[in-house]
Amino acid sequence: MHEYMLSLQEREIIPDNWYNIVPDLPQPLPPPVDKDNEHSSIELLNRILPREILKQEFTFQRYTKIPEEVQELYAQIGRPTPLFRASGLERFLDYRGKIFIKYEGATITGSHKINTAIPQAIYARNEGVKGVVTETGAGQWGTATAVASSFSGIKAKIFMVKVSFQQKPLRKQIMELYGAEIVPSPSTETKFGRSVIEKRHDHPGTLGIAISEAVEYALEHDMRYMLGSVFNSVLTHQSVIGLETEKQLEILGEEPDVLIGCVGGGSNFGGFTFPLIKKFPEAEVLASTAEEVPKFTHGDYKYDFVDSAQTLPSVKMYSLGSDFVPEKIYAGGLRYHGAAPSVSMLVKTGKITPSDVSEETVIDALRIFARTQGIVAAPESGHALATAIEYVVSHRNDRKNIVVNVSGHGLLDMSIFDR
Amino acid sequence: MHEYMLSLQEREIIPDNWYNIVPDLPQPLPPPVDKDNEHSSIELLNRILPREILKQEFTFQRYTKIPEEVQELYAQIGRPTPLFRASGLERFLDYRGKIFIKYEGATITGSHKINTAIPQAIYARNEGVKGVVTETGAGQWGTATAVASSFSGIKAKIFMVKVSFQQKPLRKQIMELYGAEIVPSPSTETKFGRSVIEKRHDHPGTLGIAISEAVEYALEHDMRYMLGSVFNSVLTHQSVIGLETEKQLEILGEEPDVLIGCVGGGSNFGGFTFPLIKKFPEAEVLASTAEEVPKFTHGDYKYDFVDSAQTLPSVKMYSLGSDFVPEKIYAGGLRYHGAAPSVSMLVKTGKITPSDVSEETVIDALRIFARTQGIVAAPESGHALATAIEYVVSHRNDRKNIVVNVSGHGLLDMSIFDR
Amino acid sequence: MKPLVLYFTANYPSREILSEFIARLDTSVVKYVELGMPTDNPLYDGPTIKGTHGTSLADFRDSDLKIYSDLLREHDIRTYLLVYYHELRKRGPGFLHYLRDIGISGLIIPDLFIDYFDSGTEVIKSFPEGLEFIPFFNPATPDSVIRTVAEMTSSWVYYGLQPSTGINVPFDLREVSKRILEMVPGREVNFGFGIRTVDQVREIMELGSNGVAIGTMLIPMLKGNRIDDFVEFQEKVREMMKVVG
Amino acid sequence: MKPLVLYFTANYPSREILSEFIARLDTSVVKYVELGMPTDNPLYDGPTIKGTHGTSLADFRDSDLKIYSDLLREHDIRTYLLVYYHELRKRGPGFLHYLRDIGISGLIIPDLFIDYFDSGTEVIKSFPEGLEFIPFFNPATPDSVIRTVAEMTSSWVYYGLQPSTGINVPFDLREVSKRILEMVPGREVNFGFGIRTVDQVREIMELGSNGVAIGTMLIPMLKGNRIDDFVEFQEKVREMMKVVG
Ligand SMILES: Cc1ncc(COP(=O)(O)O)c(C=O)c1O
Ligand SMILES: Cc1ncc(COP(=O)(O)O)c(C=O)c1O
Repeated sequence: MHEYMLSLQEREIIPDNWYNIVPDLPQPLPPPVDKDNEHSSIELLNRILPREILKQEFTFQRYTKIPEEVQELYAQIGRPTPLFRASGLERFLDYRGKIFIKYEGATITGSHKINTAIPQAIYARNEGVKGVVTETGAGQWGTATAVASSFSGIKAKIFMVKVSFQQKPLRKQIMELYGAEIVPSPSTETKFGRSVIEKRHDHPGTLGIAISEAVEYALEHDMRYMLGSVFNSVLTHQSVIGLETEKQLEILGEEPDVLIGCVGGGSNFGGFTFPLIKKFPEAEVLASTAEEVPKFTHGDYKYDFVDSAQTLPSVKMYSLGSDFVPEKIYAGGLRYHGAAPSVSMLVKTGKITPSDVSEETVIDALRIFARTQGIVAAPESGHALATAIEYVVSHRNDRKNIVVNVSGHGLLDMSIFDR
Repeated sequence: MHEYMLSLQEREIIPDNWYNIVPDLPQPLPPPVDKDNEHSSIELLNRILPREILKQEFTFQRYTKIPEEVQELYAQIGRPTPLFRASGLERFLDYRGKIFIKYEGATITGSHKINTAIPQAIYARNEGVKGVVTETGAGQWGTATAVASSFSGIKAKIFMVKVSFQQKPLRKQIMELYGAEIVPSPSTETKFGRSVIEKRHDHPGTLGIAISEAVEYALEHDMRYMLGSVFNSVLTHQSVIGLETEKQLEILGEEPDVLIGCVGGGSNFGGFTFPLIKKFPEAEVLASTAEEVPKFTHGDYKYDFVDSAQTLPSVKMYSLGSDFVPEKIYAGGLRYHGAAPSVSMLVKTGKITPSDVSEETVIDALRIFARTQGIVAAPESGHALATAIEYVVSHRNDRKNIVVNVSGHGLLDMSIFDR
Repeated sequence: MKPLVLYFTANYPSREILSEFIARLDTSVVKYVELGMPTDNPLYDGPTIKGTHGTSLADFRDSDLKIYSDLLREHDIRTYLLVYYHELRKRGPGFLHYLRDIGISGLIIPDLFIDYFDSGTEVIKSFPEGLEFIPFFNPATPDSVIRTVAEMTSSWVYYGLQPSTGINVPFDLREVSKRILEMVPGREVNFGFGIRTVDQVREIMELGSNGVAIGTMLIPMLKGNRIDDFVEFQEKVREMMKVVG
Repeated sequence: MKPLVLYFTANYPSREILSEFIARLDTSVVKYVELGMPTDNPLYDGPTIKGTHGTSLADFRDSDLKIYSDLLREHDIRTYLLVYYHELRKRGPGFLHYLRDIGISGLIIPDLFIDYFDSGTEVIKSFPEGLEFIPFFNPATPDSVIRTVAEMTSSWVYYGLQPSTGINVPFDLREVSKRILEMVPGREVNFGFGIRTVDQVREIMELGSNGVAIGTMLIPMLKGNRIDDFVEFQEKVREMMKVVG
């Protein structure tokens, strides 16, 4: 019976502590650095992040207690998320090993982003500010921010890349439904936005511009800025994914041989794999990225800016350059030019194996997953599925336990199947 | 800790048997009857329904064993669905009783419809037919049918009301993604469809026409027709909702005082409330319907056709007339002119209290639920939430346990917030 | 034990032919006759029997019932009237007395507990001494209704195997008969609806039934005035009963 | 116990002023001096110290280091050089010998295990007798790295409380110091980065530290040539140490 169990939805599976991989990395994590000697973007973090986030960002501590309130909200948003055996997919692939899916699409906002939005909003509220600000492109992060701030009883202001604002009315709608204020970026609400608009009246916006606007707005209005990915603290919060998986696998009596996830900024990937890498150091770890954004295979491991507007600090990571613009946008969450420093380091040291997949393969994988498991996965997560399918096909005779993190559902992104 | 538990996702909560209320009704259930002496639409059922469905449709047995395969698929689609305490909503309403939500939106297709689609598809497949046919309006039922047939390894052909086909491309896309063939109705694939088109080239279609096409197609191609609601067998399958709720409440150590659900054809409502009515005969039971489709308060309790094209038999139910066309369509699933005979009878005998709610109230309720619980509920389910909120407001000082069935999520229906 | 309860719609296909059929009843297998009173709205009958009502209604008079009941009394076979409550109500309370007086043993009222549930027990109480109310149940009848009505009556019980005649829903005969036999222990139960073959008759009898009602199956014989087929059918049942015992 | 490890960027704000400051060192509280070798890319320094590198680099020559080390030797204070690995590499292996010979006691190389991790242990092994490699750790240094480097060395340990100077991340001093003291038992540990007040110095000393490095806090005094403030600061520390003991 356990074989088909979609989940063990017991409250006890939600961990009491987040896990931070930094003290367990094989090498010291290069710290964030400033662009120049004049403006400290690191100092900036002091002013826009909740103190608690700043602390977690740089802590050497392996375990950080998850506040009771956050644990309760985790339960409210659907944690623990299901871990289930993908029997339909196994049958379809005629695989004699086992494929397990950790499904973050089962949270109420449909992706893992809520795992970090909640603690960030709670920490901000605890500092007495009236609201939080952030940017969003595809909309997943904005949605998570909207819900988390609604739960925390504070306002959310979200700068949404103008072209997404126009092309993704559903996303805008859902964020407003959750009570957030959505502003197309570039906007006239910030100095930076106005300067952009002055130069080009119909500027479609970029994530970099939106970040700059959000940061400026936070500074000017004594609000806190919410970090969507890349930062250590975010990966630490996301460790709830891997920690749950660890307990769920234990209940199933299974150990993972292969771990697979997709990498945008690296938060769902790190959150999923890190606790499992610690527990099962022998496991193979595959990081799936889009062929159009081949950061690990074609990027450099170097200090580069977190954002194209160079508002936030530089970190050492695999990067295609902070001014990199991929051609296609079918998986908005994977467009990011770099990847979290810890994930990058483990790619560099060979612990994590990168895998670039093509749009075609991804769409096939999404279709297969929908028909065999009934789930419409997010395009981003489709990469992880494509990599998993490729792995199975090329390791037909191994009987491995493959665990795949499916970071979100794709119900609001189905236009990709139009092509 | 139990207070915030989103769900007890243990496999054991999925029941072994469905519950059929017919033998426990206070009066005999009037059987379906034919339109005239010439064509027996009841005989027609013999030819288009799987035998097992026909048997369940008319059985006196309280309990029907859920086949092992169906139980396993139930687990795969996310059963048991969560039962959770809506603490955010309670706080917002300043209610000192408890509000519990049974959340069918957590299934992979986003509504309860999958609960009956699975057994129907499995029974059809067991008869060796190559496929199933059905109609869909809003698309929830078509989606459930598509997934269930994909799981069963048979084809699904879905006649989709043409105007919905045009206005809901997302729904069409998702059904196709699941491998179903979608045909806008009226179509040229059936005699009936052709006759409609001949009379009016640009006919927008109706659910009645789509049913007639689906039935004709099933007959002509030796396929089986899938029943979306209204029929006893469907309510029996949906009893999985109430049976799970019963076990989950027991684990929480709670008993329900008030049960609330929305009524389209009555399947989620009956499936949710009937097992609980049996166990807790003292509970108040409220059936929420749209003010625009006030079947219980303005309809007659009489024999009326199941479908406007009069293809299927008549049943005795509250009905606004099978030719009733509501003005607005913001909650497609509640447009139906009648309600399942068993539900209708219990409204007639006073066991179930009807409650009509306005569009405005529903949209407010959906907003409140989104902001307090983070869930975008389906417009249909918004009615149940609106009724629950009204109940709380008018019973402020009672400390009751209110259990609300939220039949689906509304991620694909967010345009209603545009108005 | 005589197994058969035969259903005829009064006057179908004509007074003459129906009378001839009755004349050829085999009293060693036929226990009762259930006489359908024609109506313009035989809601709960299947399509075949529905058709006979139309034909018969045209020149039907209530007094026709006496013709058949007299004939049947000659054979020592009791006559039960299957009558829709809407027909009964039209005629008022005196009609029940009239029916008893012309020799009708009891009434089966298929729509009473379905469409007139609230009047049901009152109607039972209004029955005159000497006229039985025959409980009519089927798989869709709730347990509570079976218990209540069974308590108010002491006659035999009519149990429809199908929700409506003419429809052919698959069911597990064993389970279906077990249910009613356990719910009304000691009562005579005759099963009806949807019985099409002599084999089915045997099967039902073997499961402990006290009798089997046959209706739809006879209509083509009546319609075609194939009285020999009718006789042959009764013979087959007789043969079969020798085996069942 | 002398608590202070003072950081100066060589030649900042000028040879003269820095020399005057060194002349006024209070040897009862100053244990070591950490001398920063100017570089065009002081990646892991905070904005204030970064600024000093620019100023100093212009007319800096390696031989300037000898001026300060000579001055400090007069006070009986050991000099440690804080030098980025990219500067070291530019100069080749002879440079280490040179440094030892001019009286530098040891080297702190902040970027070595971050940007040149693979060369790290080789660099340690290449140190000549008489020149110490001072392990430089911070909260972000993984346990395994601390263990490896600590095993290869026997000098005191520099532990940065912040991931980078100038940044002001909140941390729990007790936990942070506990970690390193437990990981390198018996070793002298001096804490640095982000210490801004005498109170903080006391706090750190009370938690069992062997010393506290002060850098950013001195820059404005140096820049403004406010030597009296510098003297006063040292006095305050001396007072404070009487209490701490
Ligand atoms: C569903 C989903 N998966 C993955 C990602 C990639 O982000 P990360 O790598 O930080 O998990 C995103 C980002 O928007 C996303 O929405
Ligand atoms: C989400 C949802 N709820 C409720 C209904 C109403 O149907 P029923 O009354 O049969 O549950 C529908 C029908 O489409 C639906 O999609």
